[in-house]
Amino acid sequence: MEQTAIEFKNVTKLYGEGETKAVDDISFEIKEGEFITVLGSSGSGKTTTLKMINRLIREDGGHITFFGEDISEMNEVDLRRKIGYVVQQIGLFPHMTVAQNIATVPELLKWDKQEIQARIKELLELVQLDPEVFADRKPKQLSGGQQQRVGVARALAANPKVMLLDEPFGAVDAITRLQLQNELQKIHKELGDKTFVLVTHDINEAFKLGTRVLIMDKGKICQFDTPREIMRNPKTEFVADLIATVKEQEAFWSELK
Amino acid sequence: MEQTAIEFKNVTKLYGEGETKAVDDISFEIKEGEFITVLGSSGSGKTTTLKMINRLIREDGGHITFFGEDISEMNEVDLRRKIGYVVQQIGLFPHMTVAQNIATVPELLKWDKQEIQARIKELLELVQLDPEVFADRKPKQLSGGQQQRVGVARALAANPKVMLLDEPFGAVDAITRLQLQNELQKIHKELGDKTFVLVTHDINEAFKLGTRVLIMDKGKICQFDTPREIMRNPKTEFVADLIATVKEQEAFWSELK
Amino acid sequence: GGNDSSTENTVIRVGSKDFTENLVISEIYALALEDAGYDVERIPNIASSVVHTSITNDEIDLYPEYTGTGLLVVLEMEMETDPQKVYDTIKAEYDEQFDLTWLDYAEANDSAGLVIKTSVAEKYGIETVSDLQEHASELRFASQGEFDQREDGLPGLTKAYGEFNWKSSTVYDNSLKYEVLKNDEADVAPAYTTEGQLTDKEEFTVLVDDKKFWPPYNLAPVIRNEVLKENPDIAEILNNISSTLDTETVTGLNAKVDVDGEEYEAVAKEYFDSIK
Amino acid sequence: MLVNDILQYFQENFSQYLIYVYQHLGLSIQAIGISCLIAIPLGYISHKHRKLSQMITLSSQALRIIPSLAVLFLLISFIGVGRAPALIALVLLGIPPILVNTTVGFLEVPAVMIETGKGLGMTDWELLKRVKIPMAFPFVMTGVKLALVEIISSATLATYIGAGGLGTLIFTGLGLNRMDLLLIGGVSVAMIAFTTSIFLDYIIKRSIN
Amino acid sequence: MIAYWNTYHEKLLTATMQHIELVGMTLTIAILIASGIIMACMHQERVMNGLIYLTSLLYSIPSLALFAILIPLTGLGRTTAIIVLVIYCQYVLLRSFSAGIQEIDPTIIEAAVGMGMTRNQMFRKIQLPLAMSSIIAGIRIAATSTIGIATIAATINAGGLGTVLFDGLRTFSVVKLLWGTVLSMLLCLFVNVILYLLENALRRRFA
Ligand SMILES: Nc1ncnc2c1ncn2[C@@H]1O[C@H](COP(=O)(O)OP(=O)(O)OP(=O)(O)O)[C@@H](O)[C@H]1O
Ligand SMILES: Nc1ncnc2c1ncn2[C@@H]1O[C@H](COP(=O)(O)OP(=O)(O)OP(=O)(O)O)[C@@H](O)[C@H]1O
Ligand SMILES: [Mg+2]
Ligand SMILES: [Mg+2]
Repeated sequence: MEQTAIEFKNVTKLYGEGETKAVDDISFEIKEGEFITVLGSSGSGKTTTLKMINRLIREDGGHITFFGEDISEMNEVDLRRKIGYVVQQIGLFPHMTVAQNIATVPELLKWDKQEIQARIKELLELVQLDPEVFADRKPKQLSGGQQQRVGVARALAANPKVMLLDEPFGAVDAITRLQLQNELQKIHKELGDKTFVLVTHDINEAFKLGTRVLIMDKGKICQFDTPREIMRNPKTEFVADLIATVKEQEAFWSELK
Repeated sequence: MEQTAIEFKNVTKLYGEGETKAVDDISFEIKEGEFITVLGSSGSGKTTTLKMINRLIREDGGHITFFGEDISEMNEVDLRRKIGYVVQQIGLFPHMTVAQNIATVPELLKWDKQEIQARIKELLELVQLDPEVFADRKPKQLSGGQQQRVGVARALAANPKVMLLDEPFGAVDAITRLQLQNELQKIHKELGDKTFVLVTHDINEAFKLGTRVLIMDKGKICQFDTPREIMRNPKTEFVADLIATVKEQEAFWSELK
Repeated sequence: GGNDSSTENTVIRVGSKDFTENLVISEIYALALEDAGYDVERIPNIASSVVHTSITNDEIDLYPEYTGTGLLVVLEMEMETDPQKVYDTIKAEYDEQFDLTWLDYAEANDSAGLVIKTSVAEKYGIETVSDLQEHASELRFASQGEFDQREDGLPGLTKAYGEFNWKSSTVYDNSLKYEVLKNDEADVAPAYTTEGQLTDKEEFTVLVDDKKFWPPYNLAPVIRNEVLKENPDIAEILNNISSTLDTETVTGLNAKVDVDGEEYEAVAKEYFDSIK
Repeated sequence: MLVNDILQYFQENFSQYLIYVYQHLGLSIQAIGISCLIAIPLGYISHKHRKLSQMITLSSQALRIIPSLAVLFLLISFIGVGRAPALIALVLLGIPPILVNTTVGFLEVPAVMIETGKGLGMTDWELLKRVKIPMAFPFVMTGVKLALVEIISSATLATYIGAGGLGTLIFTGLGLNRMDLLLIGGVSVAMIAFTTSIFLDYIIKRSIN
Repeated sequence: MIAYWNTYHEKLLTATMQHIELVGMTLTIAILIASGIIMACMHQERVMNGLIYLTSLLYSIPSLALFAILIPLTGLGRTTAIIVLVIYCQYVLLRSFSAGIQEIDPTIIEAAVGMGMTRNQMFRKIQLPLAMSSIIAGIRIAATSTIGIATIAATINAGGLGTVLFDGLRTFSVVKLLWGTVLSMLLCLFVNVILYLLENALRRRFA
């Protein structure tokens, strides 16, 4: 049976003196192996939600569980090592080579040297970068798309059960982006049991990648369902508006045919 | 009859010691009043092509004409004052107010004070910003979308015949972007005889806005035609791939219905 | 204060070297000239090494100099120990070579010498420079950079007394040497025999120059001939001052500044008022 | 003439010259070492506490408007003469630039980098060792360079208060109006400052690439 | 300390005036030279950066050493002092002037060129106003360090507050040392206040 990977129960996050509710009493459940996309406009609370999963941000109310265990009772370093994390600005360490970046977590875990080397090679191949060419480059010698691939490889290095991705393709051009989306989808399928949670404000991306899409607005969840279900039954006005723009775009393309 | 606004004849641009051909022997013609979009992935030579039109970059081979006149024989300051220019990072002058930014070129041209005031008001209304509210603000007091609108207004100030726009919506979020695209299209239609050349790597944007789309890859022109024609007869493999991803996306959406 | 109504509106530029005694004496000269109705411009604190160049370049008109310095440093002539002979020699040479006049010299003799901590002197029984040379390897020397290089410093001393193999030798600014000795960071230092601190005999002892190495350093004004010709009464004014200055007096003046911490201008004024 | 004087000086006093160089370098290196030991940890601590870092910036700015000559001289009145006060004065002059740059260096480590490090499961110590220190290093070194330049410079003045070094040659040269000594002293100190500067620039450049 | 002031304020004021003259002349000359260099090399970034590196090396040379090297050429006194101080200022001024200009977002420059501004117009309307605060900051630093280094110029007979400090050392007088220190600090603060007012005035004019 499918296991619950992540669960939010009435989670709230306040900022300032409690004036801003970045995340407002949300509850949802993510199963192992799902590819969840979180969609919403700027400031809707997507990043806050994501970072509460690996405890980069602490919730102010409610409970979050990770494979059944309450994360507030786990050692946070251990928790994070079980979670891969990729951010928009990529966050590759500029003073390390590609190989050293990827090796970061395995080294923290004190893997054997040869094992680490093998893993680096395997991962670079997975993200379609030739290890011979790229292993010893510094991040700034890579294009945006290549950096993003290394970021994904690094996050995958220690075989985490869950991958968190915060607008991972925000910094690359639209055409490369389409390519990276396809690759990521392929990786998710190949790896089978990994749970992906990806934040984006691109509707196409959210609906294309997500097995389920979590739509947020002003700190609340508008709808959390499969793309098909959302298209058919938008639950709030906000979701309906979103769907409308997509339809407009679609109409435009079919007109061109 | 339609006049030729811009023509490239076998234009080449080299970088470094000639190793990089940023633009490789391209020729094309743009008529007055067209809305041309230039589409291509990062590094394909779009910006280089655009900047050669207002001589921010000099060609290394070939000829460029502006309304029949070879631009290498024109005074470059005069040429630029006939061309509006908007860049992705917007480039508003941070030490000037919105009104002063818009007034820049009219002042260089020594327009009469009252004329300038009237023009500022007219333009702010055109880009849907209330002059009362925005004229005296500094750029940093505006949101990204508002800044972008001011950038367009500033470029239009002296009634240029041609507008060059380099990824004008690169810095704003996806939802605001749709809005700005619609506004820009409206402005182009209202102004009638102005020629727009807009660089983008977003396929949706390129096909939605362009009366014709110029697709570039590795410094060469892959295809230059109406969106409809490109969709029907992609000329190169690169274009075919692009169209395929669009079709895939479209198929995906209609499948959801 | 200036004397603007004076018919003779010549301004006399009085220079001085950059240490206490020279500052005090030159200030006394200046006060005396002002008292006689001259306008005076003071140009104090000229590095010792360039003061002679200043006067030959017409940047100052007069300053207090030492006969020994004129002989050894400026004229680079042979050593001579008789004060009058030294004076006669340099007076003639200066007049001929530089168009400068040495006015009468004072009895005050600010000779170079070596100072030792009294306690150390007693411990080793050192009274003369010869004694010192024998014990040099047990003693720490607080030098000033110049002393190690000057002909009337260590090099000359070595020729006269033999090698000084100091236990250690460190360079300090001249003004710090008594502090250094007091703080027991050194035992011996070069000294000028009129320095104010030397009045404290319990602390410091000046060694006897038993081989008569150092020439006399009598204090006297050096003045440009041109200025003297135009204002011949200056000679008398300054000679009157010099006649009052003996070694003890000058040492006392120095002590007021360097030991009691008074300002040199104040000390000069007080002294001038007392002899006027 | 001057060339002959200089050659002659070297022939007669070469070992003395080497002692001056040794003293100058020794004093400077010792001072920079102590400055680093004090300022780098302090800089690290102060980057974590806003108040402290403001105070430090403010007081080091205040210190900057005191001429280093005055610092050196004033110190004798309180701790006397010799090598120790010279060392203290030089350390005092060396601390502010290192402190300020270390603080800035750690503050400038981009938040994304820290967040990423944490997100990857680094402990505080691992984060410091693998991310913060390497990324702050060029800044710290820039501070060290500024401090060293200041120290080498002021070590020349420290001769006044009995610290030895190449300043001795310059003072003696000034006192005796001896151009050869002035040039030997001046050029030697200049060369030392020059090479140190170039060497540290090289280290900083290398750590960036 | 007060008593000392009451008796000798004239002497202290003379030293201060000399110091102001020294610093004032230095800054005036240095700013003129730096502006000239910037105008001439503004568009050759390579040359500019090379010059800045060169001056940074000169800046690392202790002032006393530079004095020593220059004395055989230009002698003791104010001329030498001013030459050395001007050399030091060049690094600070060039670096801040050029940083001010080079740090301007290149898209802003591009936008200005794209709008058809001539070099001259761009300099006046865009580069100068945007670089202003950096330029003033540079002048402030240059002034502060010149006031400090100028005290050392007393060793070569250039006068100024250094004479008070050396006098204090010579006579072992804390009062004099303190007065020398305090006066140079006051001078620093005074210059800073003036530059602050200047900056505000300029900012109001340009913005
Ligand atoms: N550290 C913070 N302090 C105060 N307010 C914050 C902080 N971080 C986020 N916020 C606020 O919380 C709300 C949610 O922010 P969050 O970063 O989660 O949005 P987001 O959906 O990720 O937006 P974006 O698409 O711009 O990244 C916003 O209103 C934001 O201004
Ligand atoms: N100043 C330059 N010096 C050297 N190479 C350059 C320079 N400017 C551009 N290039 C190179 O020329 C090629 C084309 O660049 P261009 O900026 O025209 O691409 P683009 O299509 O606008 O890309 P993007 O979408 O990233 O803006 C690229 O390979 C780029 O690296
Ligand atoms: Mg976010
Ligand atoms: Mg581009």
